[in-house]
Amino acid sequence: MSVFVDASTRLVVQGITGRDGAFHARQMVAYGTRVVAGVTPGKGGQEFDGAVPVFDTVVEAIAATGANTSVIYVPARFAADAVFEAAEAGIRCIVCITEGIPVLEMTRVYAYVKEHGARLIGPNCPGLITPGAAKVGIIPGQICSPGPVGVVSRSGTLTYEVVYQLTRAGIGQSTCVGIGGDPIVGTSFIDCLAAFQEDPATTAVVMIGEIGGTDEQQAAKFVATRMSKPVVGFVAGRTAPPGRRMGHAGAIISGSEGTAVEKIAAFEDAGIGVMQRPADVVPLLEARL
Amino acid sequence: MSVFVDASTRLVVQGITGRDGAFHARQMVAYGTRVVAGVTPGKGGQEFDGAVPVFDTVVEAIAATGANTSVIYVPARFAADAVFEAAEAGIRCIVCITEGIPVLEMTRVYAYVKEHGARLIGPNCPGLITPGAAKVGIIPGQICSPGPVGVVSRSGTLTYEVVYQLTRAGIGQSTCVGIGGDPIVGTSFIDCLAAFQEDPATTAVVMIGEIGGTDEQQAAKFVATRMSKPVVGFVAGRTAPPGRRMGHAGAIISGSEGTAVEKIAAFEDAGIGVMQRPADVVPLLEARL
Amino acid sequence: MNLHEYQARALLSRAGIPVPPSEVASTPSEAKRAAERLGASRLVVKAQVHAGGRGKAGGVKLAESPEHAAQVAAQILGMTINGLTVRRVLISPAAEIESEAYAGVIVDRVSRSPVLMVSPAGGVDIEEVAATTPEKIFRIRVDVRFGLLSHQALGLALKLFDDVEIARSAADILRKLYRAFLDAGASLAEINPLVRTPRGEVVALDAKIVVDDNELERRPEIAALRDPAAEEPSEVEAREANLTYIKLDGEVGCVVNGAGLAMATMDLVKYYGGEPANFLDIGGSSSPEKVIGALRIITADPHVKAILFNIFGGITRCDDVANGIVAATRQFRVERPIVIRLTGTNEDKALEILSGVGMRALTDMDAAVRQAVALSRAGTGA
Amino acid sequence: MNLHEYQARALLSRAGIPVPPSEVASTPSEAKRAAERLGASRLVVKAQVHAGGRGKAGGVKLAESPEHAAQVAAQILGMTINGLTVRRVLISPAAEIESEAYAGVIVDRVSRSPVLMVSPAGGVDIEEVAATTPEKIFRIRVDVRFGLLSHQALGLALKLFDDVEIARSAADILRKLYRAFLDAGASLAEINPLVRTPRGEVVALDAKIVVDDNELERRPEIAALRDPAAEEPSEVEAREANLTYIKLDGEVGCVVNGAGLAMATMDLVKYYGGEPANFLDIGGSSSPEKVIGALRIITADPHVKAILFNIFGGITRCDDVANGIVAATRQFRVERPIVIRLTGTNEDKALEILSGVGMRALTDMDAAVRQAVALSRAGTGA
Repeated sequence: MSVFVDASTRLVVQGITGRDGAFHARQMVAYGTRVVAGVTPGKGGQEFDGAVPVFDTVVEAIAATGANTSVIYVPARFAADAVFEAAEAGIRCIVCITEGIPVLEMTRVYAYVKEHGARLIGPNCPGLITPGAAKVGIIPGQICSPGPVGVVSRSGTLTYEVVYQLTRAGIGQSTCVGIGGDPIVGTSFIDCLAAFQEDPATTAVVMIGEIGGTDEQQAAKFVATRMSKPVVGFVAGRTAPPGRRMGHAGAIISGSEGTAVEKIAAFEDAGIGVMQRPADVVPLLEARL
Repeated sequence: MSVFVDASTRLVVQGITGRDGAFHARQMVAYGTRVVAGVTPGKGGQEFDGAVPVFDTVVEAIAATGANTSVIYVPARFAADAVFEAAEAGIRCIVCITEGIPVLEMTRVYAYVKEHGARLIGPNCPGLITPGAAKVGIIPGQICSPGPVGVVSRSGTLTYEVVYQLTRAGIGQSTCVGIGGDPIVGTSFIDCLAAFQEDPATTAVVMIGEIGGTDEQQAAKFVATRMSKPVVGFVAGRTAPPGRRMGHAGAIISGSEGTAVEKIAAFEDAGIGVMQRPADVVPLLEARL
Repeated sequence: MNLHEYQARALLSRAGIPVPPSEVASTPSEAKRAAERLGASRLVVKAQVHAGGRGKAGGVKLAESPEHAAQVAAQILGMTINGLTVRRVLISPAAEIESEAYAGVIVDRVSRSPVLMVSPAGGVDIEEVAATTPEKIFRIRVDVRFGLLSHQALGLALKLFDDVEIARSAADILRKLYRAFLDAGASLAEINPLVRTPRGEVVALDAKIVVDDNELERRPEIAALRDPAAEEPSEVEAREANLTYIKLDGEVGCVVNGAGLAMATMDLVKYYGGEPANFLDIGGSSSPEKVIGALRIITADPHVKAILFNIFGGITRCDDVANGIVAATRQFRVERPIVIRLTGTNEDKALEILSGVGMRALTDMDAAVRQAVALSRAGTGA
Repeated sequence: MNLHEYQARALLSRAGIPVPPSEVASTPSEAKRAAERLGASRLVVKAQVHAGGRGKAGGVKLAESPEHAAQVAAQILGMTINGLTVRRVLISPAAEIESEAYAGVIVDRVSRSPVLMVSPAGGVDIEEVAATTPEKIFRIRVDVRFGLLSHQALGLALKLFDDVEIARSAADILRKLYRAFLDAGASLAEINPLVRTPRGEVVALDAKIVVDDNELERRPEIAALRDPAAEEPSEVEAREANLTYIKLDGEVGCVVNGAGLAMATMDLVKYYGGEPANFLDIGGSSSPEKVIGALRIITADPHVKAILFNIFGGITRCDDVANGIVAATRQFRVERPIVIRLTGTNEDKALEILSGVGMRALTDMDAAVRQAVALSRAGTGA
């Protein structure tokens, strides 16, 4: 078991003929993900790597291949439209890797996706992986291993760091979800925590937050009131100055809101095991598993 | 019984302090409609005619009076917003008398009203009346009488003409609904026909259409397939030239679409008794009641 | 309100749609100078009137030189198409055409949404395409809450052009067409034909925009495009008097309150063997002034043999109408028999006012129409 | 991207919001001439820097004459506020103020919508109002599918002003503020104070707009408002090299791939008793050029005592980073110890490249950070 993606995932890659799309499509195929289709307007009828049919539109891809999940690698100025298209076509889980979508554009995208009953993960995220079953996005497969720990994070390489620590310590993962570093993302910490709480294969959760916004604070409340599984957490950006965008568009302390201090306090109040440094994940989890 | 408005109607008049609003508010009160509130921004706290409290907003009016229905008499450039406000505030039945709302504005208004689960009647309509119970709009109460015939019409005075013929012949009405003469209206013929079909107090229906659009044609199909009650119908505009807006914004033959001939043919196909002239309503109905 | 082709082209061009250069001329010599400025070896000269079928009516001609342009402009200017006199021509270089498509946006009454339609069968009447080869028309409903989405525009454009680069150009035009449609407050905006040139460009060769009259108040720059010279003078006069009036060719002048009743009255005139001379709605809250204005316009129509009032008093007060009739007959000579039907609000007062000047009124619509028809056939009886 | 007050005022003014006249000056004599042109007896001279608390820092002064304006401009120009040098002042007539309100639009992350906020307690820091008297803040979530509706704007405006006519003026400003917010691609647009004058006018006395950096590509006219002179030069250089770099005051220069890992690395420096000199993300698909650029910027910071690489290879290839480090050390003298942590994609190749030039690398993040901190404290060790 796992959350959001698994062996039943039938993936369409939007932007499969682009540089990033092609590279990661191959990585996903190599990992064993069922990449059933690609979409690039104007390239319909071609085959990617002689194996994956390419379509002009997501509607056509779904009709021909039964795709139920999409991953988006198109440039920022086309990415919002790619999400619109996937949602309109009926994709249930849309993973948007692309960074740089304007946040006002995302307000419309989010409303649209919600109306269509789809799940959006990202944008500006590394995607997600259910080790041994399906990798959708760019998380390196070799650092993951199957197991009982759910991982959810706003970050990319920091997630890899934590997952790497887990795998080296022999602690496998049920699903690792990168929810993205933008101010508006389709799937929040709470959405993932709720899914992990429901998932029988997950017995504990690692949550990796950062400065900016209040998603971690709300997640902490959710953990305190709605979760029975143990959670350990990290917050990046204790040393970040206020008012500066720390790489991620969403990683910014606005006025006095969104500091690491307040997030860590919320974690502690909620009984979440707080990692002082990434390496703490192993002892904290081992104490709880 | 009746459709859409009855003795349980608690009415708020939007634009009650305007010339038209004030005039018709008095008429409605005189008819016995429960006019519980008025709304005019900036006039909150006043009383209309010493009897009806006036509020700045519809939200306040509902909170204080339990209004469930609204009627709008504000000028065209404020009317769409008045509908938005009523729908957002939770009014269930919104009757917009105002003429002159741009049709593109109405596309947004319609979407909004629908999302909020409200019913919009109009715009550019005379409103509706359940004789003896409630009058919402501008239909002259004295020409109506209670009885078993439902009347639905795109017109104002033409409806009065038909209702007048009925009343003179001793045939009363359950509810008379003027759905409005604009290309986009909140409530269609079909919506009203369905309501009359369900209404135990209605035993027959008079439908008064006109040139423009295909609402009558669709209504005819509905009558043929979904209605057991007899329907008689009229279509105004047999002599209207194509391409001209005949007073009502919606009364226009576009290309070859929307002619009286095709509508009458649809009525005949559906077994609707076709009135050649308004006065035919009485014999046609009498043959069916 | 219909815009002229040249006005619609200007709006599309301002929206960023590629539209070939063109000029407007109202005399042959202007046409010649325009042709010289355009500097093309082949030109098209097109009548600017609010009428379809200009080509078949001889209102569109080719010219091979500026002098020739002046000649054909002289033929077209002053021509009457669908009863409308041509006062301006549009002159444009003749385009090289590889294929002709159609693109249009309308407001769809059923879905209560704008609908974007395209067809690879352009350059002909789209209604004809819809009737004969409906499979060649592709349409999408636009959700106004989100607007026309890029992939939707591209999806339609790919129905027109296989080449994805050309389809992208067309999709861009579709998005701009939709934008122009919204910005103009239009109920229809179309490009027909949308042409692909041999060089792979996509351009709008002809444009039609119909503006929703209800938008004009908040769009003065669009309202300013109205060309009263292109309309029936009596209709211009009526609009200025706040009356809704449409001139027809019959003999029974109709003055009615309410659009539906006005149509029903015209229909009943026809039913009883007469011909209505007009549609005229004096509106809901009528004043005596409106009645006077209505009578002035109707009496100015020499075809009118009898005048029929059909007033159902609701908000309209019958006494107001009666006062208007009396005042009008004092101000000018009507010289045509008037049949008056009045019922409803203040009916009694109205009858009193009318009988005070020796006029009678009926209360039954059928009786009044029958009488007016009979009078119109009898010529100038009384 | 932060806009200067004068830029934000211009955008609001273009959106139709009443903004008092003002001019920008970068010398005292320009300030004098500007004051003369404005022709007011009392003027406000305001520092134009991207910093809050300008008033408290002495960056806002009153002047009673053009000469006086020149004097206070001379005091303000060149002043340093929050580490930023004042290069321009804004000069505006001192407004007559009857009451001060606040109006702002932000993007709310929780509701994923723009939120419009107003408060009758304007002219002070809105965060302070929120903290001390939250009941004085009124807000509505704007449904982007329908936009800010008129009754919503009026409803908020009535929280600011009892008089309905004044509230209507304010509602109009709120609608235009929302429009300007959208048009600028802003993540924040605020008017503070929104002033009511004794004559009952409502005007925007100060304006702040923060633009979403992701909007700049499609809004060149907004991107052109960027003022590199108002930014840290090393950050400007980094942006031009496509690096995300933020200068801090510590001694450990950090080069990391990924924003989250970069922050975690800085935090770990601090955890082990050091101080990070910067945030620096070389991004996902790093090239050797980016590494060279990063090293160039960090070595230019005289406070840096040790340089720490923390690379977790995913898309980033460790060998690319190693090649970049080697190439950089050949191009210029780094003169600071470098601690390298590399793991993931092509880690083995990277170690080979580095050992080829006598450099070592670690695979453990904690070990690397501890070592870098120790080196930064030892001064220029090796």
